[in-house]
Amino acid sequence: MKKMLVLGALMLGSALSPAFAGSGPIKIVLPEEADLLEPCMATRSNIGRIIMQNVSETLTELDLRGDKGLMPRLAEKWEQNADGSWRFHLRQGVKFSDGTAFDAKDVKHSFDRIMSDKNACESRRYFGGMTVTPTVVDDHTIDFKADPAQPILPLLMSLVTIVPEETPLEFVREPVGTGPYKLTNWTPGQQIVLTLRDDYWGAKPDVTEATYLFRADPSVRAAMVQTGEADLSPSISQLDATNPATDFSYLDSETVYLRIDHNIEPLNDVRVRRALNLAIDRQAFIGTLVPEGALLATAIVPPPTLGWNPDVKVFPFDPEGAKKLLEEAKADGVKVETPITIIARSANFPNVTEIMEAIQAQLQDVGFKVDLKFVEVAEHEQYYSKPFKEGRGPQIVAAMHDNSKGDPSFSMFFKYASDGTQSGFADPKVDDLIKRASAVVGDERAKLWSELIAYLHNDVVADVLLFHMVGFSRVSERLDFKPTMATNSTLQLSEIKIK
Amino acid sequence: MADHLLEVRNLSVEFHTAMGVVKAVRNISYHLDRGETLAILGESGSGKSVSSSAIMNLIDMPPGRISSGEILLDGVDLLKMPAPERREVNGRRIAMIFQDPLSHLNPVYTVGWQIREALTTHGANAATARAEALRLLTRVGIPDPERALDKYPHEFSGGQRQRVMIAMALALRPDLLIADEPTTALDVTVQAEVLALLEELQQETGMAVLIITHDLGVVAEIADRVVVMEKGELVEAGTVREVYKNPQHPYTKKLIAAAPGKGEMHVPVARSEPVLSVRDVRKRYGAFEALKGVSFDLMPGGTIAVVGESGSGKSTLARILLRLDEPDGGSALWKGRDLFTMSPAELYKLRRDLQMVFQDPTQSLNPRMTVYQLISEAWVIHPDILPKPRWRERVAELLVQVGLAPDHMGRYPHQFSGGQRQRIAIARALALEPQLIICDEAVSALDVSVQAQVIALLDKLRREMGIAFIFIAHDLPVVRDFADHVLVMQKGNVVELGTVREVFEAPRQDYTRTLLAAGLDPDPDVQAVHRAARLQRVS
Amino acid sequence: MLKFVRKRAVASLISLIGLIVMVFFLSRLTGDPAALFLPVEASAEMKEQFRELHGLNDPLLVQFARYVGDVLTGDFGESLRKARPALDVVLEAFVWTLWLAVITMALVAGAAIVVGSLAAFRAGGFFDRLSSVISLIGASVPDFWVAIVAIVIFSVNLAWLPTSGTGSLLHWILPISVLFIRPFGIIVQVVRGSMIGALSSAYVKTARAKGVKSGPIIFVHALRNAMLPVITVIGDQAASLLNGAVIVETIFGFPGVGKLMIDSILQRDFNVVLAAILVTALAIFLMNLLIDLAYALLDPRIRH
Amino acid sequence: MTLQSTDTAIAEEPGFATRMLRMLLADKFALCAAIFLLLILILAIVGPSWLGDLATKQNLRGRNAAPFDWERGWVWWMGADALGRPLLARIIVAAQNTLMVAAGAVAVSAVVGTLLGLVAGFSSPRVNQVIMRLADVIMSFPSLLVAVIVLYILGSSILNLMLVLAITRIPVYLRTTRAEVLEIRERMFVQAARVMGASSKRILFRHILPVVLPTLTTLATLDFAYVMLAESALSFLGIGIQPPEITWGLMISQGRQYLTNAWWLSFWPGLAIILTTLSLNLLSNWLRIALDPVQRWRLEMKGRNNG
Repeated sequence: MKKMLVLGALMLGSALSPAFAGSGPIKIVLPEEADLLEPCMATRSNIGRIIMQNVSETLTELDLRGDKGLMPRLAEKWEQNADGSWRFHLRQGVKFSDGTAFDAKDVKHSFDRIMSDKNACESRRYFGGMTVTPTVVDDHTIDFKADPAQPILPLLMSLVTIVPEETPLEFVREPVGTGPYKLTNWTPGQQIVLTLRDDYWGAKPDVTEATYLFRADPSVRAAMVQTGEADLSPSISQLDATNPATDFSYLDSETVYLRIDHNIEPLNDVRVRRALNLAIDRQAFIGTLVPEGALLATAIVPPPTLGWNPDVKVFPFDPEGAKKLLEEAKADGVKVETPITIIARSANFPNVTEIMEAIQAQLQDVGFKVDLKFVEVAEHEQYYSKPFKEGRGPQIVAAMHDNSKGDPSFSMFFKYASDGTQSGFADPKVDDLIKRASAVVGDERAKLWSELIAYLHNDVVADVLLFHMVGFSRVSERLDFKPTMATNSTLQLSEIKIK
Repeated sequence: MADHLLEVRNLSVEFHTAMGVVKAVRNISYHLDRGETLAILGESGSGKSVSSSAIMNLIDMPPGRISSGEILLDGVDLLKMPAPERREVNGRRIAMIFQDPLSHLNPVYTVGWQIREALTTHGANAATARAEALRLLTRVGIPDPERALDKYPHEFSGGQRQRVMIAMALALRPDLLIADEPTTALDVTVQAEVLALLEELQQETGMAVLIITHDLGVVAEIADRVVVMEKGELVEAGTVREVYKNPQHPYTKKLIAAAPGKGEMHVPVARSEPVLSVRDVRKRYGAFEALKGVSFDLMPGGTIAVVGESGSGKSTLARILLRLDEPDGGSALWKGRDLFTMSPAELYKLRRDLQMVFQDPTQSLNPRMTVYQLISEAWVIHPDILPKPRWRERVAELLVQVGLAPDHMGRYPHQFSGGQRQRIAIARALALEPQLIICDEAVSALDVSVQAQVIALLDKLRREMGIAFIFIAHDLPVVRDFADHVLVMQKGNVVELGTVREVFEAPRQDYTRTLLAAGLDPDPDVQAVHRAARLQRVS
Repeated sequence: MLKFVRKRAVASLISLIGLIVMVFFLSRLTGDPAALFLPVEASAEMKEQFRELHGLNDPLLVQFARYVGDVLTGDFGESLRKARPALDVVLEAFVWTLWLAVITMALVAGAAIVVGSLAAFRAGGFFDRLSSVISLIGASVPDFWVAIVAIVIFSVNLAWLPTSGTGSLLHWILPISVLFIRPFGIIVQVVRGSMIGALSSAYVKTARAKGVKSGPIIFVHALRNAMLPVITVIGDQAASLLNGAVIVETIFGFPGVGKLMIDSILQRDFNVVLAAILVTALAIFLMNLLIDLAYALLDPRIRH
Repeated sequence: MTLQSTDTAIAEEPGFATRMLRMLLADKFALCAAIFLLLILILAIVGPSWLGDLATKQNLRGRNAAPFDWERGWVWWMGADALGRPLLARIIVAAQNTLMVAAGAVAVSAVVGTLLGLVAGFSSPRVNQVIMRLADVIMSFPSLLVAVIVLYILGSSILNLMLVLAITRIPVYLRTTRAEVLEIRERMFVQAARVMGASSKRILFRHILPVVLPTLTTLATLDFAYVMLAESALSFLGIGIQPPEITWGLMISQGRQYLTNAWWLSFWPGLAIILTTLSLNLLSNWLRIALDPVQRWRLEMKGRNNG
């Protein structure tokens, strides 16, 4: 009854008063509460989804909706100086939500703050292995000099949120930014409200106010949009995504793979690693345990990423071939009988237990001895990242990696370089390719990344790449919004239109 | 027809149990007039309380069922009355007081509240109820009645509680008061006072009293007429004097014969080396002095009775002699060794010599053990007494010795009657072949006829086995037939100590005399003399 | 009375200290918060610096001494995750839990006493059997299952109630109903047992002999006497609610202390865990004190 | 002097087992419960080796197959789970772990708690204080939190899970036992045993424990349900039993997300828990009477009448 009334009111509202159509408040329900709203932590998805580009803006912005590549945001344009440093020309007339004006000193402070040891800003991680020095040229111009030179520095700047220079180095709880919204209410545990600013420099979005709610249970989130308690839930369960009018799947930037520890027999043998790949019937998962729309992965980064290689083909499902490879290896004295442990993280992604159980079964079918072990996040991290435990047995770590940044450099070093924290092997050619690719731009960069992807997949057989996952969102019919790969980490309110 | 205030006609009540239908009361009839006191005399299981429960509508149905009969109150059959009307009769026209007033008063409400409730339930308003409650408490002789109204039942003594119950019952001046064993748990002196109060009030209000009792003395003291019940049947009726002097039914005869205090008194055993010599035993519980220096000697094979009212310290004495409680001073030489300074190992050996029989066999026998287990436990604890293969044989012997059958050893305590249970408890004590048995009110909870049997058994054991006894009791007549010495205690002091003849025939102390006078004699003529004497002393 | 309270306070203080020691060291054995706060790609230096920043590199005993010192001055430390005082975080959440527990227990106690008493009054009757079976089933159904089914039925299909969250009184109905089930089943059984004893007691017989009606006999005479064991169980159940109804809070998005505690230990936010334990333990201590007072209030025999 | 009419004594006392069996036959509800529990117990023992393969054999094409399809084999009658594994077979196989965790936790907590309670109730005030404070600490430690912390430290295995659940339940038995001991040790038959010279140990185990036992049995059966549900709640939070091990609790928790479109996934294991607890309750009610010599006749009479 009540539902009908609400529906009726909605229809009346849209039919009779077109003046209201097009703007208004919305409610968004998210799975995990933001425990902080600290701008320099905005690269963490539960925080970024709320404040990134809504409250705190960056100098540049990567377009994941279209194919415009890197776009200007607070920087109007940028160029590389002769000495390899980058010069950013800043937008003028921009005001922070506290009323102060935005200038180059704010950019420098924002960067210094991220690099400070007085806090634990997580965006600092993108600047590991380099020294970056910002120099204020004038109020609206700033230079960034990186050593070694960084061809993708403008891309990195899409991860640096700008705060006023008065911001203390310690974490703040009231983010101040230049974005179209400001934080107007934060009741921990219940809701966060962002309200549209009148003095925003850019185009005025439809959404006048966004209330964020948090529910851990996916079916509750889906139910909330259905009952009108919320307008948008960026992530619901595949099982609940049954209404084509409101439920959309989208390729999120998550890639599921099995990281192999090459250091321990029998996983040090390439035939064994190839057998692992051939034994798994990836296609059988799609539409069953993994939602329709997910892609079979051939690289750790999803297709829109620079250098993604269309020529690399997914390993076929070939149990016979796998068995043969195992026999060969066994004939050469490789101890293929050694039990291999697959370590997976509970609740890492939907159906993780079922998927892992299925993979275990498939590997066992071709003759592997496989144990499956589920651990919680902190313990998983100990298996996933270096230093690895001494005296361990052969291990495979099931993990999910997220790269929506458009460039493989955010993944390749960590996952494959000899020094990479999650790398299971050391290969000089891989190291060399990563180093070379990181130092160049443009087509050259793309070519080198492609080469690396093919080499890892076909020759090293570095790991078992599984799926680029899709997420499901439920969007109220009064909204016009299609989630994208970016939705995982950024949810720009300005992209949401109200019908 | 309607001459009688109450007339019970052909009443039969049965209870449905899993063992089948039990006929609690079979076809009984009696009547009662205004101003009259009728006693229903019977032992446990005789059904003496069932008819009164039927009158008060207190029988749970099911499992109970009134299968026939009528209960006429002023000619109107209560059993045919509609429920609300029937409830109005309770409290207003018929009131009831019970044995054990502590559990029959609601522990969580003040006595004032409970008396007022009796009034307000039947329509009185709050203010008059309060005034009336105060008047009633004053009338039944509660000291400081104003403050007593706001006290809780546990703050009164046993006798006062029964007075409160009486006040509550008489609140609406009922035509009939049913008193179910109203004085059973009370000390003799208090019992006399409560019965006197009942009589006074009866004279004041002209009500009829139906008193249910197992005690011939109470009947002799208060009743005009008596009906005797046995196993659900009314076996004899008549005036008190008729029934006592000229009982017709064998059961009545047996009952009257069993009344204690008429046998030969014992001649004390010759003085010799005492087996137990108690000197100046003291015990305090906080500020309360339970024992203020008790001394006595016990000869081998002798029996000393410790007599006193509640709070006199007699049970404390027993517990201390058995080291269930530690004394604060004094000594108790057992064959020359002080019990109080014994080490645990010595104490363990002592346990064989010193045994105890408790008041309530229902509680002192572990309900989850068979008779065999209960008795043979003695030998589990003291394995050197008897080798295991002989246990069964010996248990059988002991059972025969205490008057039970050997094939009872597989049963559990609840399958026996109260007297049989006490025999089991005695057999258990005998299993250790003790030289002294302390009986703490060992026969008080038993029916008169059973009491006599158990005492006879104890007497036999003493004669045959030379066991010495310390026999604790609140009841003087019981002691008279069994003990050779009597020790009278009051508030932790020894008031009088002498041979049984000395104490009963020439008491030296006032307190002893009071005790003796307060005791009720089953002979209505003797009791009338006692009563006259008592009244004289009071005035 | 005061002496009694003081004695209880000392005993509770000892327990509380034991609790802190246990939680402090045990929780620290569960792993390094740096690994969880920072992304997997974070460098070793970053993690090192994070630990340094939060004093996690000191020996455990030093950390413990510092913590105890701070707590004695009323400082419960900062939440690692939320960058605000742990005590504030906990108190905020605790208020919700407190209300949830108080309202639920009040309803449960009221309903269970009435149902249990009536079941006892006609023990073995139809109502008695029905209430037994229902309470037993109630006590053996997983609460998350009930919660989700309730949302599907009452919020989605019938649209009578909001699915989750806070805001209006309507929001409380589902969480309370789900929390209601299990303690209700348990307390009904206790009330029933206790009332059967009380109704067969001698003073009830007296009341019947006085002509008191069934209503007052059950609810005035017997009930007050039967309440002592019932109150003990109510206390136990309330304590477990005060410790947080993790599942219900999680599903209904209720910002209570149970979910906070579990989330905090998942994130190794030790200060919040400790503060939460302290606050709830203190609350449970106070509640036990209230229960003892209730004993004394109900039963004059206990008053001294 | 005459003995009661019960003298027509049972010439020969039947053995303990026969007597229990007779009493069981006298109570229809308890009989059904016992049969059901026996069945579960047998399934728990033979289940994994008998149906283990069938229960883990995946069939992604037969995911969430609906129940009551009589055409298929009996293991499919309850439908299939998200990996197309027959639910009935999985429930049977899961019985082992479920019962192991629940029975183990209940047994450990009951034994430890009862022993501590006996000691606390019967020894010096100081020992009593120490034990009671310990119980307080455990009581005020939220049980799910204890579980999470301990499982994080020790890792999530069946044994650890059992231990954790046991720890959190110890105070329940401890406090109950202690309270009862304090009351029972004042009873006359305990005094009587002391007068006979019985040692404290004998009094505790021979006289006090048997009286406390019925209460503890009832408590333990109720706890059985509690432990199964707690285990399920831990699975819900993702820290309970980890696949490929299965328990009923885990099955409910895994089936939860399919509630709206495949109710049977969580319904059947839930039903298994409910039926098991109901049976345990019925059986414990019966056992309480059967073990109490004072009450036993109710059953024996009924049995005789029936027979």
